[in-house]
Amino acid sequence: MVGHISPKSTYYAVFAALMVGTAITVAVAFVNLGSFNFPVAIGIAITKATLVVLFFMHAKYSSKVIKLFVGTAFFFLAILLGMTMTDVLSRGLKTYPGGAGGSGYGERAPRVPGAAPAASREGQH
Amino acid sequence: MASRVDNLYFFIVAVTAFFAVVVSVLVIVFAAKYHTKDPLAVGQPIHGSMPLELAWSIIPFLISIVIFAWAADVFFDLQRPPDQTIEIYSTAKRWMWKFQHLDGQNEINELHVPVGRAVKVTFTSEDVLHSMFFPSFRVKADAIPGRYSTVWFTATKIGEFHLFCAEYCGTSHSGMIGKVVVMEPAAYQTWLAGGAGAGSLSQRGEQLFNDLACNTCHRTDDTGRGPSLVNKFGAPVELANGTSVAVNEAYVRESILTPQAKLVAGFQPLMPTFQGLLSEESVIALVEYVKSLRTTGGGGPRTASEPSATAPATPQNK
Amino acid sequence: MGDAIAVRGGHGDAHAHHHPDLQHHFDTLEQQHEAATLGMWLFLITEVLFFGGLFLAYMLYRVWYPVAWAEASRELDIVLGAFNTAVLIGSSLTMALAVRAAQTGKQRATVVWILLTMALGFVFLVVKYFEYKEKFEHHHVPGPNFVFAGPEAGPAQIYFSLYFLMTGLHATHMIIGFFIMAVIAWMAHKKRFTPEWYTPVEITGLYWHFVDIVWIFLFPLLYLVDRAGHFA
Amino acid sequence: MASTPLTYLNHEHSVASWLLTKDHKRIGVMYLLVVTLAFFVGGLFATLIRLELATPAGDLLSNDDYNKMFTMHGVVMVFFVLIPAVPAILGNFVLPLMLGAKDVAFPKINLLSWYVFVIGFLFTVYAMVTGGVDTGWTFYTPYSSRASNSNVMMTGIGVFITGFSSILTGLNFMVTIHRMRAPGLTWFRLPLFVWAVYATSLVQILGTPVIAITVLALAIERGLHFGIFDAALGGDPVLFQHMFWFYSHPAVYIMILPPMGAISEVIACFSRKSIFGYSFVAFSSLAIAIFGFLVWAHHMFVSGISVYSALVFSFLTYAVAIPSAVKTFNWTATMYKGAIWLKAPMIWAISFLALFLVGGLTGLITAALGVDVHIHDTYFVVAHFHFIMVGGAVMGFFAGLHFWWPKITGRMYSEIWAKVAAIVVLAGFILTFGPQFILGYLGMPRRYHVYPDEFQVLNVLSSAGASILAVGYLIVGIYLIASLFKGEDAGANPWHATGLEWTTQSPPLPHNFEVQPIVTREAYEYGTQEVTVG
Repeated sequence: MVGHISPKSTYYAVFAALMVGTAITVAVAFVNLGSFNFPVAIGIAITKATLVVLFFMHAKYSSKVIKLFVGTAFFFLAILLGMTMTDVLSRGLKTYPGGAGGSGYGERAPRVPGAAPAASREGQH
Repeated sequence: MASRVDNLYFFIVAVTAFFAVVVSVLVIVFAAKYHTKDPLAVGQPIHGSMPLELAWSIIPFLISIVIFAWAADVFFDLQRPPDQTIEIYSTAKRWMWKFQHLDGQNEINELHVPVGRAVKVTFTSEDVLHSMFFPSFRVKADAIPGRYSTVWFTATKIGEFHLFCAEYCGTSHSGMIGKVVVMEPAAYQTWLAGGAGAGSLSQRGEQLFNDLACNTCHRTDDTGRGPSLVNKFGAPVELANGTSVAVNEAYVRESILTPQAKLVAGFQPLMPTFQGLLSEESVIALVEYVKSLRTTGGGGPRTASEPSATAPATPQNK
Repeated sequence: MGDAIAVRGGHGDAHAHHHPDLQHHFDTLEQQHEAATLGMWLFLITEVLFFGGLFLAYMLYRVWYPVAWAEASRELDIVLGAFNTAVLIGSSLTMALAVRAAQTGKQRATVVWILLTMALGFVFLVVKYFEYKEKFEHHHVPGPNFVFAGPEAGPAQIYFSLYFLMTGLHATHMIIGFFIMAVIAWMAHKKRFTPEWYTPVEITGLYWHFVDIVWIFLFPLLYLVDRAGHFA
Repeated sequence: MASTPLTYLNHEHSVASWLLTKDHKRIGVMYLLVVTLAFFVGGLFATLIRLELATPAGDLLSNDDYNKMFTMHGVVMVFFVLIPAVPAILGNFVLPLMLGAKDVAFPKINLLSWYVFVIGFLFTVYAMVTGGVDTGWTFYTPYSSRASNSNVMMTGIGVFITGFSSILTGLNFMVTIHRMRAPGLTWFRLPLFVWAVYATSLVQILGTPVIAITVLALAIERGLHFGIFDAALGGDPVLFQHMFWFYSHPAVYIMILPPMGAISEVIACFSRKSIFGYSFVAFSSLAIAIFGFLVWAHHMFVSGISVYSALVFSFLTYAVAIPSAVKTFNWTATMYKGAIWLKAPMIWAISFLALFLVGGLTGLITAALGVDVHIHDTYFVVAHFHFIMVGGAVMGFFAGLHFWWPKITGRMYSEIWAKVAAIVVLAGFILTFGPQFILGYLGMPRRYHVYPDEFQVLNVLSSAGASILAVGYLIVGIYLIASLFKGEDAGANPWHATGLEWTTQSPPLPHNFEVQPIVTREAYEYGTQEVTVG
């Protein structure tokens, strides 16, 4: 039943890569990349996590079922995060020209000055 | 709108009833026709049929697309108030609905509206979630603390109709009910004129504005320590952090309660917070006052009767 | 079931000479090992989604309140955070080597690597203790006594709520892992593991690596928000 | 047959032999006992609710007590009856038998699940007897975190703990199905119940941790005054709803998928032919489990989510309706040219079909955006989900229970009474929940203690139906218990069914099979040869 036995050098190499990744992520955090700081930090974290999963956790040498399940976990995590954010990020969007945004909640789109309602009020005077 | 919702509803009921009847009849017919008392009898070895599987996957899907599209169309119109509405504000609180009319009337658990005119209610909650539900007008939206929600409707019949709280809110949830009184336009005008001793909503807001000394910084010209608020509502404004934001009810509310969250460009973060010092109703009065500060369209307080003088009543049941 | 079901082997003689660690309802050690690792992976899937709920809250509020996130994050000590990251990665290495030692039948090495892993885990928790202590002293613990200067106090309190929930749950997982490893080390000491059967070491390893992965994400998310001063 | 053959029931007798058992069959029976108790408790709350609603005024209970009644009814029924009913009772009992395995993959963890479940239940019961909880089973913030002064914490802890039971059971079954199948039992020879349990386990594993963290966050917000959903700090109460429904919508599939699996077994058996479209029924279970995770915000169309998001979730909801429709059509087609043997399990299955049909189709109405604005949080929704959860899940559970009861106990129940009970339950159910659709469309909101007079007639009908329903359930309890003492010996395979569980004696041996079964044929091959053994 002996599973895959990786050489020790593999583990040391992965460890080194993880430490380098940590150093890079700290260093990059002090560089102003504008809105790219967050994606870069997450990208490095995902790379590091992938190394751990593949080599320390032997997923690379495991059965297809286990690989499938690892994928499943992150797929459903992505659904949880992604589909909730579709709501959160689109709440402020306007639903029609010049009108209320969202479903009438929170943010609203600007009313264009001089558009129909204002003009009609002018006619009052 | 109510009849559009009903039409859609009865359409879906008809479609689903059709499928329910077909399946039920088939089950009963099969059970009767192939019924046996011999426990060793064996049915015909039928394993399936690809054309049938495809048919009963694709046809229901197409039908549900039709339902989806129709329902989405109705939904968007339910979310979209017409340009000309009577604006009413409301605050939900355990366990009552407080309404503020532009002309200055306040009501609790009762809402007077004229027949045949679109009414838009903008509301928030002071405590927990509530939900403003007018079953007769087929509209509902949750009242959420810290946010403004809206519903709109056009009453087509004179009479009294239910107002319910539809989101569970504790002990007297089922007592958080009220009625909508739909009146003839003339009677409505009389009612409006009846109770406005304290002045209009924006006048009350102006009073607060002066009492709280907002006017020492927010002047009518740009000489104050804060930005002038004239003509600001409805337009985008540049913020100190370089972005811009639309000045709407939510933004005005946020700027009163947490002034430094979205600071206008060119101004110092000097304004104190009014979090916890103002009731939601006072905030609404201030919001309405800021809305009224405009030079186009005459300025001055808006009233419920104003739009009707210039715009035709909203067409019903479009 | 007539000819449908044939008799396979003697169920009885399979039991006659089986491995002492083979449970009765499995046919082979291999099947038992595969079942255990698959079970552990499934458990880790639930863990991903368990922390996932907090990541969701984190993501939403970070999008809404970038300034509060930037300001509150600067209250954390980046040196301690980075040090702990290195410690935990190191413990993952020692854990991987412990599994390898068990695979190759080196009993003493297994014990030593597990003890080393526990030691590193302990160091992590000690550092975490001092970080928490500092938060208490600065009134950065959410609740009635929370103090945070400036207009971002509200969202900053949400940040610290998430900080304590995320790191607290992570630390809880570490403490549980610490005790599991103590048992495993004792079993290894008693020479319970062989190259044929080292399943407990392997699944403990999977668990510990997962704890490491969670921290690999928590570190940049909590400590490294806007250190460059974009939202300063 | 020997006068007293060795069975899993009689090989040991002590209480400890039950409480420390690792036998999946005994654990299944122990779940049956606890769930029955919980069903009784939840039913008691339901009775009080329906009694109160017989009149418009709040004359039986105080408003706070009423609020606690519907909350505790929901909590008990959802977390302690519907979610464990079919997977933990029937799944535990028959799954290893169907696979030709000696036990589940992790028997100790299986026992642990039961204890975790009982501990969670005890916490919840403790919360109830020390004052109850009044947040609604949905625990919406900020009411649950700030306003309610009932036992929210204790109930939350109970639900949190029970969640782990559900996770461990799902995990156990999933590994069992992957690793413990008998030789020759390939994926496409599996009984459809196994497919359904597999899909359910997937939902349990992926969904339950999210409710666990949600409830935990809520408890910490309430207990330690953290702020995660707190609007006063700038938090989003709607986030709680997202997280809650990410689990709680798929949880509906935890409740309904295994009964669907049981129905597939029953309909194939009593039509005496292969299920129509085996692979479609099998994959529709997986499709429901996966698509079920994409639709949760249809509970939130008026909760303040964006209209675009609502659009997406509504569309996906229609997509998930299709696999359920496919199942229903396949069941109907299975009966075509069958040799239909109308025994009690089949009567229950047909009742399931009728009620599930209504429940599923009214789902199309609630998923329609424009209509849902009106019917959301009204009795229409209450009726809809009771048709799914009681009409579907509980009827399906009873169909399965009647099907496997002879296997579990080795005894036959009264056939006549079982049919009578099915009809009584069906009639009582329709009378209880049918009027609620109308009530809902007329605008009666849910969770109302007092209501306007005009709704009384329909409410009285509903309460009358509930009393018939209660009688129906009592009849079931009586004849099933009576069968234990007076029931005829069932024999190994009273229904002449296919499936490995019918090849061993009833009740089964302690280790299930005399010899390790090897499978050489497809599922539901009626007619190729007679399948009775012993």
